[in-house]
Amino acid sequence: MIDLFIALSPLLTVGFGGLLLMLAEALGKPANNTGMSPDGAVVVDAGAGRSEELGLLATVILFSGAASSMGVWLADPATLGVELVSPWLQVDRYSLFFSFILCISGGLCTLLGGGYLEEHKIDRGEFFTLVVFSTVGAIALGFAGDLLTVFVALETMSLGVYCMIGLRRSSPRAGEAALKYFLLGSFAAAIMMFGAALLYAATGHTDLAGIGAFVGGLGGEASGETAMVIVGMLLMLIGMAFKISAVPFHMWAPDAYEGAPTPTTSFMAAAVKTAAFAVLLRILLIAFGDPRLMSWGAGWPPVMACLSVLSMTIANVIAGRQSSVKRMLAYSSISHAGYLLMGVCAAMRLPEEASASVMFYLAGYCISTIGAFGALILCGSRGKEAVSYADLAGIGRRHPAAAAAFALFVISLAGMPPTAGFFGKLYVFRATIDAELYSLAIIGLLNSIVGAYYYMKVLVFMYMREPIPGAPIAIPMRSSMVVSALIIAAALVVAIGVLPGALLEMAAVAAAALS
Amino acid sequence: MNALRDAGIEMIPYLIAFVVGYLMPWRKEWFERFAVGSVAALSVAFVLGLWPDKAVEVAETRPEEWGHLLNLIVFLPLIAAIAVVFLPRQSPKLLKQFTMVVLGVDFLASLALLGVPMSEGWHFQYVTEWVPSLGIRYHVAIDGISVWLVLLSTLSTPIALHVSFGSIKKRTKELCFAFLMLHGAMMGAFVSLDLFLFFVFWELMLVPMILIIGIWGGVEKIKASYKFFLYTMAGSMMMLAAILYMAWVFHSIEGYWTFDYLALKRLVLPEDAAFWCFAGFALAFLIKVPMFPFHTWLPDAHVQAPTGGSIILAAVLLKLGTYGYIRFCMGMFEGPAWEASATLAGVAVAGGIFYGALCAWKQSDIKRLVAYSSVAHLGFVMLGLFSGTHAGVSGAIVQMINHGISTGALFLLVGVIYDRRHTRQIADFGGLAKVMPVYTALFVLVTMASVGVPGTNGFVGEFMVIMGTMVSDSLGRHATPAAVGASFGVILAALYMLSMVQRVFFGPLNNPKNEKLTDINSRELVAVAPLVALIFVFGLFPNILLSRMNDSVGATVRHLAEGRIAYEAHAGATTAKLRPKRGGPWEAGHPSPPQVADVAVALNAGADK
Amino acid sequence: MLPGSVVEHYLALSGAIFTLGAMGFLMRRNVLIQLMSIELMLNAVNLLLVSYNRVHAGNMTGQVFAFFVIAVAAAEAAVGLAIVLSYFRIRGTVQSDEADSLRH
Amino acid sequence: MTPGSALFIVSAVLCLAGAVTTVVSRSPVRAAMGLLGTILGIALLFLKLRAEFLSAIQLIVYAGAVVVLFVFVIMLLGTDAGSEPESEARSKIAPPLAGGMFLAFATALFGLLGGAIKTPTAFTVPSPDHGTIEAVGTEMFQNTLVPFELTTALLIVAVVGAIAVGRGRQGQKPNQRVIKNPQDFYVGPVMERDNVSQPEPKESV
Repeated sequence: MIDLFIALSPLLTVGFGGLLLMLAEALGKPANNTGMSPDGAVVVDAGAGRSEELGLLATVILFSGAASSMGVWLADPATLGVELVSPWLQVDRYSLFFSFILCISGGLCTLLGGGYLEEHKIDRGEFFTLVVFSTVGAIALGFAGDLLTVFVALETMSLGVYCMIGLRRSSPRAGEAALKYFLLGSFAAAIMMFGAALLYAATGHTDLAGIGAFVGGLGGEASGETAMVIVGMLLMLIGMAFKISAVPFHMWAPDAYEGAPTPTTSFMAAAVKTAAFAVLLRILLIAFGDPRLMSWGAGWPPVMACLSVLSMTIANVIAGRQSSVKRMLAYSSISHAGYLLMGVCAAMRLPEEASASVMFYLAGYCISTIGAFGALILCGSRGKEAVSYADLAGIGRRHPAAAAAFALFVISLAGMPPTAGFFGKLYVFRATIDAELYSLAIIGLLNSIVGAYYYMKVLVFMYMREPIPGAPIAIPMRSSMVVSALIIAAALVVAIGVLPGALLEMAAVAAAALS
Repeated sequence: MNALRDAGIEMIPYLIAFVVGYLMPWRKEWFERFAVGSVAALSVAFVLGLWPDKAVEVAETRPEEWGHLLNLIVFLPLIAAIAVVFLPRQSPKLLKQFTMVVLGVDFLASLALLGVPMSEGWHFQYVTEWVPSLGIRYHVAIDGISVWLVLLSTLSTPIALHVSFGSIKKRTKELCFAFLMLHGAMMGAFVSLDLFLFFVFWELMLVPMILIIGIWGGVEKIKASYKFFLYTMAGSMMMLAAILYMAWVFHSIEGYWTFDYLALKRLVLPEDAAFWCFAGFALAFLIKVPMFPFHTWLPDAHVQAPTGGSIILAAVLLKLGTYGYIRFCMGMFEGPAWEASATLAGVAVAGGIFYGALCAWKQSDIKRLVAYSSVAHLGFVMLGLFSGTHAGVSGAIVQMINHGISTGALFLLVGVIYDRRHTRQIADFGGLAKVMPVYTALFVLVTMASVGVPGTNGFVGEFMVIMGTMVSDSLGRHATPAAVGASFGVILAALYMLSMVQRVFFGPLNNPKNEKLTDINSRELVAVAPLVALIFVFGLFPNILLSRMNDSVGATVRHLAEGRIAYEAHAGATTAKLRPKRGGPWEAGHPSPPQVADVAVALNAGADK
Repeated sequence: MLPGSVVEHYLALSGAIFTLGAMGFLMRRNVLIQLMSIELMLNAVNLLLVSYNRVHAGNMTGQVFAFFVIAVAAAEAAVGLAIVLSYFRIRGTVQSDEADSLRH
Repeated sequence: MTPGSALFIVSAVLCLAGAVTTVVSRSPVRAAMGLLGTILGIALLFLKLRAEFLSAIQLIVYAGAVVVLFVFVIMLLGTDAGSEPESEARSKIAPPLAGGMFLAFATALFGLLGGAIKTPTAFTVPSPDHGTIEAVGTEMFQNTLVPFELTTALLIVAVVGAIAVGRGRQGQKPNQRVIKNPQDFYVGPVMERDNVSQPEPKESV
């Protein structure tokens, strides 16, 4: 039994840490920061004005979650009596890899939040509780081996994110973003649940392995069960496509990303997407891993290929035309979903190599995108966020360190050496080519040229343009927490970019645990 | 006691990193310095801990060559670039001195490469594992071809930077960073024998170069840097696809991953695949050269770039395209390269030599004129390569070096008058010989070299290219027309260069603004002197170049012919095959299959136990 | 076949409710009604789960699943209404197509 | 017609009528009542499907909590919130288009399903305790304990989040500063060109 607790320690650490955080928030000094609500009542926010210490505590909690994931990884989860929680939670190296990435991403986001919330006067402790519990949901999503757990975990993660967006209650944009994201997110969840219900109806199973076994046992001829499985799968995929914001189910993403407080945006772009890909790969390979469903004929690969091509192309084209950097990064994250889906497609022929490539890509992408948003945070201050390209003009001289960090992360997102993004892209493209999906790979490569254009635009504005004299510009903020998040992220991006061997091998081992 | 001593020895890298970090003149407080030092030590620990420990034995080590020399040449600038980030931007003098010292050391180190005769086979080879699970190795070596390009770069970069320090006063820190990074990346690209490593360095050059164009460039700098970036990116993406495809084919035949040039060179692909892979590589290199339809980025980039950037661009960066064509296109796709050479030679003559020359003639901007003359000169280089003969290829390489020297010098000299007059229009000048006699003399000299007057270096290369083209097998019946066309190109070059010189330096001094111009100063003279000296050295004693490259060129031409025969014997096949190992010095360092084919499988097997 | 005697009738009914809910979500612009449409869709899911639990009657998976769906739906409704409330306070409307300030 | 069939027909009509009401009615209150109808119909069907416990839960949680919450919010916003005619919608084409597309999509899917199902599936005879509180409770606390425990996290998030978002407006306005001279914030040596207005580089902020 104690083994089991050790095996589940990433989840438990973060979960109980979250409770601890709530206690710290409630029992700490009363807020020194009161505001008046419209009807004159004094509104006291729990944990207000203490975002630095709470943020630090949340970061410690999440990083210890990452550490315990590593610990369980090294201890070999298979020996830890995990069959007790199977199939609800599959504690294997696949899920531990994801819980590691998710905890690191969450920890970086809370670090960003610690600096951001105070600077922009929304320093409220709930943010950190929400991040921590959303991360619990995300980790559980990575662990989930049963549709039931998938839903509970997915909703835990999503509800937290909806609220994190709406946290800035005075801002109409944040309210709108929260509303849009909430509506479309719940709609997607409902569609996915209907798909899951159909799968249950056809197979009588909710655990992924059981569904997979049932599908494998289906006869060749068209039967009611086959049709129900296919329709259920389609509805599930549509729901997942919403969560990973693949075109044409991406409408919510740019608005939600732009309206949300930037630390939330980075959490959405990194952790939510990573967790969604974790569960997507597991569902596709375990439940729909039957060769008949992994074919171009009737299975999921053509759907994924369409989503991938659409996501890359449309998002890249639109991203190039944005005037807001935050929105550009939102579209860029959609296009990255496209590259990742390309790797998912390749899993039809090479499950292990392709899923390893997707996992590696996700690790690099998470860190780079959080770093990019973090650098964007650092470029603004005191209610004036740096959002547009014009705000970045001359940052290379106003705040060289922020500009250098931003440049590094943007280069990583563009997939150029010596960064993590480069190896991620290389690995995904290699998997695609190995799976003989040449045209998909060529489309991807052409897209990365288009992508390079708008990433370079950031460099151009930071280093080559000057702000218009007299125009209101965003003053770079000072925050040791944001800076430390950037230092960690930059170190990781460069380390993975120069010596990717260790992480590559981890991804390969984790992917092997999936099948 | 012994254990203590060993531990002490192991601590040395960390201690050095800590001390260097601590001494960085960045912050004043001791604890900030301490933190920087600790971070430096930690990063060393990180690198040492993550580096795969399975070093590969090089097949044949030459006792007289120091294996780490190339590593030093490549990584000294790169590490220095990182160090520049931590130097204070408030003291430009320190930055300049630091950078110049690093580049000087790099140049001296590269001179040591001349210390050994460039006999058959790879020299100064160094191989180690980099990313074992993807089969990526760190494999560097030089031969008689790349040694000259390395030397050309180590010479050009300090000159370009010296010139830049004269004219650029703002943002010195970024300038030093960009130049060091660019230099290291170029060095790396010239010496890599692992396709992946080559690609990494190839991409690494991009960002510093666009920074150089975009930050310190002219009015249209941003457009020019976009253009440069997107063109290069487009080419390199296609090259990446081809590299990945070839690695995969090799894996499916041999069962292990490698990106090694020597291994992938052995692949004989079926016709379609070979053509598309060749096209992917050729596109990347021809854009970089640049050859006719893809040359449109070059005039913009040259005109907008600061003088130092133009020198680097002309002298070294373009050479990466031609070098890549020799090494990778001709080295790995002998069949398609042979088949395409007649067509491409036609393009090189008509689109490069003729069209470039005619465009140059029409220009009113001196720098633009020189840029188009580059297109014409590189047409010669490409023609020599397409000829596939010993004389043609040697001539092309000689011409590469010469173009680097003489066009670099031309850009430098154009920069000199631009700094004084802030215009480059030919019409704004006239009769400069009267006020700037030394400058005029130098300019005329360099023009002579560029035109290819006998006795200067330009003559040797062009002559050999034309000779080689004349007898070329690969061009077949197109050989003679191509050679004749190229000869006309030489005449055209004389026409446009000399008419420019005539209009700028001779005739009446009728623009009053030009009357006060000062002659070339000592800083500029120091920069241009080595180039002018080299013009004569290589013009009078071309054997310095030819003797060292002889064996390598011979091997290139020989392998090209052999590979074509293997390719034609394989015609009609639908699957790829692997040519047997040739053996001998040119395959020293060929990767061997790892103990267990797939690392993931190996690790899994370990996990199951 | 009498109505309700085979499970396909339930499938059809549940599909109809689901489709109605989804169309309501897509066609209406009142956020409250969109939320209610989502609740309809979730109810369709529940019906499907519970009815097919009578086909796969060996265990109670379907019913337990439906129980969790109800729990999730309740939590979602609470959060959703909080967001709607907050949005209404700022904008004074619950029309979702007026939420367009982000595009400009 | 057996009593069971009659019950199915009645509940099905109730469900569909409720759903249609929800979807088409202008007034949110009426829509909420429609939702209530659907919920009641489904609770009846649950009874017929031998899911007594779920039927009760459906009534308690959905009818008793969710719908009441809706009505409560509608009252809080004012009964006419959102009930004004929707004619001022920004785009008249997009909603019907989306709805029509979904209808076509759903028709295709369910048509596919209906076409593929050749023989109807009859219900199996369940064990006597199918759907009782004991059976569901046993299942839930023995087999599905893990998701059940996960639900705690869900509920915590929902509570914290709903409070965080739904509470009153925040008081402060962001303090914004307009900077006239960007050169104030430059680090490092300021070049002649920048120096026109400002002789000395200053610390930023």
